[in-house]
Amino acid sequence: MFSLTEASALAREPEVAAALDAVDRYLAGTSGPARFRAARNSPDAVPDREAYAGLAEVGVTSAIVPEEMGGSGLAPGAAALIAERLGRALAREPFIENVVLPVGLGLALSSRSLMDAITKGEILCVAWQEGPFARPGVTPVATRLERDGRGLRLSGRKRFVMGARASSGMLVLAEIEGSHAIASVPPATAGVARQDKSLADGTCWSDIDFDVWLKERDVIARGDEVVPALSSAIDLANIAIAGMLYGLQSRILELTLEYLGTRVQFDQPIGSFQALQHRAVDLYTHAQIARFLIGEAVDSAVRGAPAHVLEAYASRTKARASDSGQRIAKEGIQMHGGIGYSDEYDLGLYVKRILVLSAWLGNADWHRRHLAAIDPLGDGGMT
Amino acid sequence: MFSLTEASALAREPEVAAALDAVDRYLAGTSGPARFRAARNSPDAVPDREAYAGLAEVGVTSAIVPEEMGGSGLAPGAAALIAERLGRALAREPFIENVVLPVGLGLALSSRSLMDAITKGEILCVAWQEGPFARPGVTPVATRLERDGRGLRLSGRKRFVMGARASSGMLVLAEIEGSHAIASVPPATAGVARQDKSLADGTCWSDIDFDVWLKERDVIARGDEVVPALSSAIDLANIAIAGMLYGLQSRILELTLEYLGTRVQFDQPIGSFQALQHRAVDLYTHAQIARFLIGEAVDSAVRGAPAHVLEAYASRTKARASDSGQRIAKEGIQMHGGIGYSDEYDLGLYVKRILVLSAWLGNADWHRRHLAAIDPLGDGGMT
Amino acid sequence: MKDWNALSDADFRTEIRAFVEKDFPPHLRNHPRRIPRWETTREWFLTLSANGMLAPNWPAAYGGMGLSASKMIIYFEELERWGVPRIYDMGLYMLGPILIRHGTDAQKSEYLPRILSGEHRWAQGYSEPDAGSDLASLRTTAVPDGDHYVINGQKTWTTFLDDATHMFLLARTRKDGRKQEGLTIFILNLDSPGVQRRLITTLSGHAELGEVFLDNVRVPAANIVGPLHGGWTAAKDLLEFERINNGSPKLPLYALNQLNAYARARGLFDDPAFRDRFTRLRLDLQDQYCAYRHFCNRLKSGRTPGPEVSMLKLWSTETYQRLSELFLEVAGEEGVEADLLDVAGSLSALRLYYRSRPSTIYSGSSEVQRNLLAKRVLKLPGARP
Amino acid sequence: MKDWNALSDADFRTEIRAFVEKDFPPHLRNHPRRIPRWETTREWFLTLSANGMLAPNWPAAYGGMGLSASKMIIYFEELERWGVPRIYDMGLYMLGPILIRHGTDAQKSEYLPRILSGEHRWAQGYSEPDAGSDLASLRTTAVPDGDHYVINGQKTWTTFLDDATHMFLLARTRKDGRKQEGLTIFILNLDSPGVQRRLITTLSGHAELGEVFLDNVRVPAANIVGPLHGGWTAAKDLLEFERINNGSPKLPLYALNQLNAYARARGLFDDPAFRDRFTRLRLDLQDQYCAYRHFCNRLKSGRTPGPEVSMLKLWSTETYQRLSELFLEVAGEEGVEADLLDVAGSLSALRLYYRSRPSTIYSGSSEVQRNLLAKRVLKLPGARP
Repeated sequence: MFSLTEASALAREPEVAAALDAVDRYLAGTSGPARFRAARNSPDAVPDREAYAGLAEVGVTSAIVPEEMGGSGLAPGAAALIAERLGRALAREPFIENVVLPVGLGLALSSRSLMDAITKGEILCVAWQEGPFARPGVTPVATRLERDGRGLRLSGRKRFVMGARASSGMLVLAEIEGSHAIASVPPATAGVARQDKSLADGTCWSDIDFDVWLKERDVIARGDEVVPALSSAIDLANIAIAGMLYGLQSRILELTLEYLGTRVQFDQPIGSFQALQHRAVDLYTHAQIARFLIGEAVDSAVRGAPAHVLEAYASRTKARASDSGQRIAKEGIQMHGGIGYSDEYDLGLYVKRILVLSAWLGNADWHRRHLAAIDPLGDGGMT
Repeated sequence: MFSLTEASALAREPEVAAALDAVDRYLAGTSGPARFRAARNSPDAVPDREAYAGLAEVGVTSAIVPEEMGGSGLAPGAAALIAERLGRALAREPFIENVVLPVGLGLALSSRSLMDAITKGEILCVAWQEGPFARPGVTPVATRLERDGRGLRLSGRKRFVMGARASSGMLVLAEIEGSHAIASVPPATAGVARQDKSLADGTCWSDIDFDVWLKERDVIARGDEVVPALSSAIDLANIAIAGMLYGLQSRILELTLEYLGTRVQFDQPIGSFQALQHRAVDLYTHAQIARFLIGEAVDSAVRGAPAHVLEAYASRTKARASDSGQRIAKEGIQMHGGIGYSDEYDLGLYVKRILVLSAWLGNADWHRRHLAAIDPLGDGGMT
Repeated sequence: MKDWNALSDADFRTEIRAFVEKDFPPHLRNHPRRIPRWETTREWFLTLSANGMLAPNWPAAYGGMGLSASKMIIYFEELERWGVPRIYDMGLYMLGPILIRHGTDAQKSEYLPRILSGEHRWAQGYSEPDAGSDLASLRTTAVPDGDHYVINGQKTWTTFLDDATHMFLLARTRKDGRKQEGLTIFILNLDSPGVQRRLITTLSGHAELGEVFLDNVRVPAANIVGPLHGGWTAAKDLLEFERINNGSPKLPLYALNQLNAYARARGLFDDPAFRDRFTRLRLDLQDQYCAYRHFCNRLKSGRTPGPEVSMLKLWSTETYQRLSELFLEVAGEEGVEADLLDVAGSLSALRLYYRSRPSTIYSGSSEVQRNLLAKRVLKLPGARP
Repeated sequence: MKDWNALSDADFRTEIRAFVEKDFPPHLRNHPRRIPRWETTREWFLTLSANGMLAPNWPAAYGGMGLSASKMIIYFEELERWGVPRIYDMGLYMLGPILIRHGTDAQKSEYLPRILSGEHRWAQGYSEPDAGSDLASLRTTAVPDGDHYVINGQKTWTTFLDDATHMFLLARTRKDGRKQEGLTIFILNLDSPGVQRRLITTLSGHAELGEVFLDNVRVPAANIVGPLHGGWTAAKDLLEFERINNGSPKLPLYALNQLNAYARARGLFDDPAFRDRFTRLRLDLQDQYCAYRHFCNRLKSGRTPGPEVSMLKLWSTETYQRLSELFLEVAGEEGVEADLLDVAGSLSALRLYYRSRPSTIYSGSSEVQRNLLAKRVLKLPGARP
């Protein structure tokens, strides 16, 4: 009733189905909520690295890497299907930040070296944002790459860098001579100062100050292709976030329906009260609208799909899944009553994860405004 | 449970209570819905004039005219209490347009001659608006009064003039030599072209083209006092409209609660279904918020109250009563099912009246924006 | 018969658009009535029929277009974009599919061609004065008498009654057992002796609904559709078809087009607050397409829409109403003038407000849809009905 | 005792404002905890007490301020505007009024002064694991034994439990008859043998609620408040007091002030779409004042708030939550960082989101309030509870 599988043709392709089964088997061997709870607010990168290693072992890190670059060659949309599974299981695996974003960038740049790094086990993250509500090509880039006698100097401050703590390499967007470049920076380099910020769900992102000297070969891309490539990686990440948000909210909905069926008040299961029934139906309806939309976005996210199509799907799925997720989160707490507000019960972990993922890479409001800007009347999608 | 009386101290003052009793007695002798239905879309002014005469007989036309000007001298806020009664009874009496607006203007201008005209039985209306979403002093006035050898020429087009059809005199806002004036124009004057526009509820307002020659004594006010006086008349009218909207919606709510208690489906009165109960409670809650707010506005609308206080109350009451009215109208139809959508049943008459009164003199959206402009943070009302 | 599905979606759209632009009578655009009378749309109905474009949902074998889900959406879109009014489509979208599924061969050959020719125009006889949302409580009876049944009772809130020639109705053929058992679907010729009609005027001022009084009306037993006493199941099938039809994006798309035209004419898109509200609603509509395609594909693959389809009707009709409410709000004074067409040539906010009201009441009110989903999909305990 | 009501409203406001600005410890402003621990707010509590400004709602005869409705609102406003955190106020707003109304003289002289001195800090023992919304189903029993009662059972979701010294609790003293009959209110010293506490951590990460296990706890019969077996009525009185307290504009005003500070710092008022959303919510709050004043005046005139007061709690808490949701939306990435204070020095969107969640659950969930209004005010048929 709640899985994306029925809503996506891609999910039923044998290779994809096999990959998803592998993810499920892996997740069955872990305990999502308990692990998630244990690692909350840990200042330590070890749990992140172990979780990443888990993904790598089961082939998830190279799932959407093209076969000719050493990966499984699944369509990029499969990332959202994997993310759904991770979301439902409340897995803390850093999939979007350390897999989808860097692989998405590699895909868009057709960068063999980037893919090689990933398939060989490097943990990468992407540092591109300098303030809230940003988008490459829309918000200006203040981080600069400048050449002088000593070499290339990278300076500036990136914010909200998810997955930096565990990473062994950072891909940094910078302005260079009126154009843009992506520089690869090892985190341990002198002149990199990372400040981790604890988030609602107990994960973290980082603000990072750069004042480092790089070599020419550290610049992995430059020129007009950089901004579109990065944008397309972010679009893919947002579709994957939507998948994860969907997995999280479908689990909250299940927990809530279970609770409605078992919790007795006034001598009846509370799920027999019509007012709660109708509200549960509205949550279900919102979830279904998100589900079929995400399914369509997944099926559209094939290699070579036009950038503007993915851009619209990214904003639509992110806006929709954030909205329905927050609605389900809020009502899930309310229908559970006191227990829903307690930290002992797992519900809150899902809720907080939804809050963080909704806000990261543009929240619903931002994406709706973005859609109004790129496709003012919605003609693109409708007629 | 639903009357404004408990929410307003003014309503309990003996003179006001007596006046309201007189209104109730008068209304008990008429049949609001049937009369309203019969006169719908009549192109004829006779029913309007008869209804106005009814108001005059029972003293309503001079209720808020000061005693020293020949009226009953009730506080202006009493207009909203009278309007509530008229609304509940679905009376078609042209109270706001032919009484509150012109009397309000007379009060603000301290104009003895205007009051005399009204107490002597003249039916006046106010023509000030030239386009949608207008406000004197905010939207420019295109109607002009110009002097030349032959006298004063009034030219321009007024729109949405409620109550023009039955009136024996029109008070027209015009620009004159960089300032403003109110001119009194008899409708039958050559050069006045009236086009009546049928409205949702079967009443009408008019677009009026003026190209007429006036005498100096037809200018009843001019200078800096005109715009504030007119604004204050409109503010008073909006508080009265809020009262009428409240009367209409409280009646819809009553009809709906009665229906919930009697209509049987699935072998039970539909009012026993919890989902409908909770929605009915929400309607009740919205009505109560409107009720206590309007009660406070009524009690604040005393002679000499500061203009900015009335301006804020006018926008707050109009926005609130329109919103709750439209909510109750919509849900009233839905909870009645098919019968609520039929024209035979009276519910729709109330609904349509709410639509028209909500839109007239600025709808909820407009008034909220106006509030944001005149009191951006709401500090005025709260701290 | 033309194989429409052989065209690419883009070519199909071009073809439908060209056809509508060329052959649709311009005076019918954005018609003020929710459903114009038969004489008004007859010519257009017959034009569609003559071109084999009347029944997008019927298999080609019965004279339909047999469209795929995506093409069916394009078909509706092109009609809505042009402001094409509703035709007498009850036979097309309701009786047709049920006859194709449950009808006898004789019934199929008798009725299907006459739906396409416009000779028979259908109305639906479900609701009764005391059985609106609670359909199982209906009281109209059909008692056997030789090879006929004698029908007594009253039907109400019947759309298309003004110019209908036939009605398919649900009547009680057995009184014992569960309320839902013992109901049968009959085909009724409305010219039969004992049938009386009364039209009902609605908020919009049009007599667009009606009541039918049935006084010892004799109907041949051959007019039973599906199994005797087994009408409830077929009726529910019918309701699911109806819900997928009501759940199509047609209605909110129509509203969006009207609001869009008005907003452009009035420069409302310059206002960021309006833009935000508009964008939210257009996404509600746009995202509904995905769910609608899912249910259409399900149907094409031979399955019934399933009780889940109620979510589509809820979403569609409530989005439709929200669009009409936003329209009324932004139109201000212009929104409540009773003229039929506004300056932009589109339908006025007021008409749209009226027109959208019954959509959450007819063919199973929103309350009934929510009850159904709670019980049959979410399996919540003790849920009604 | 000062006669506060003799001051004009404006003078009263000036006086309260000056007092708060001068005497409120600045480090407590916009405190990250919904309810800071006793040791944190003790000094401020005692400052209020020493100045006779602790109990705005108590009559002057008992050491309260005896404020009129309008002055009570000003009092709350001035505290909220300054970001003053919640103190240990359960004795002030809940037990105090009920003792003043139902208590014996001995109870009044024993407990009221010790509430004002901070010696006794009160918690409320209503909810139980199987009786949250369904209070009448509670299972904690009190059995007479000489001049004592022996109490067994469990209470949960208890606010203020961390530093409470006393609890007033509802227990079953008779098992036959209607569920609502046979309940009695007891005063319990939490140091009594057989009492165990366990704190519950909430979404906000604070252990702000608790459970109490009662194992053969002996309580003197003199600790019964109101009539034996007659606790339900007094408890309902108490709930009405609680609802008028929860229905005060305090909570949404607090949220509005936080959002306002953030929006100013971020220039959000330049965005018409934000301005529209903000204005809508601030009017929801502003208009609530009128209803609140009405219920306060009713109370002052000697009547109970009546079941209608549930509407105030619904409106207040739901407005509070909507404000927190708008805040979270406009704060974007900044909204989900777990730091306690944002750059504008106000409380973060996240904290406000957490803090506003339980308001629609505690002291009668929104669902229970709606049931109550449906039954007791709208008199709808067969309504629960």
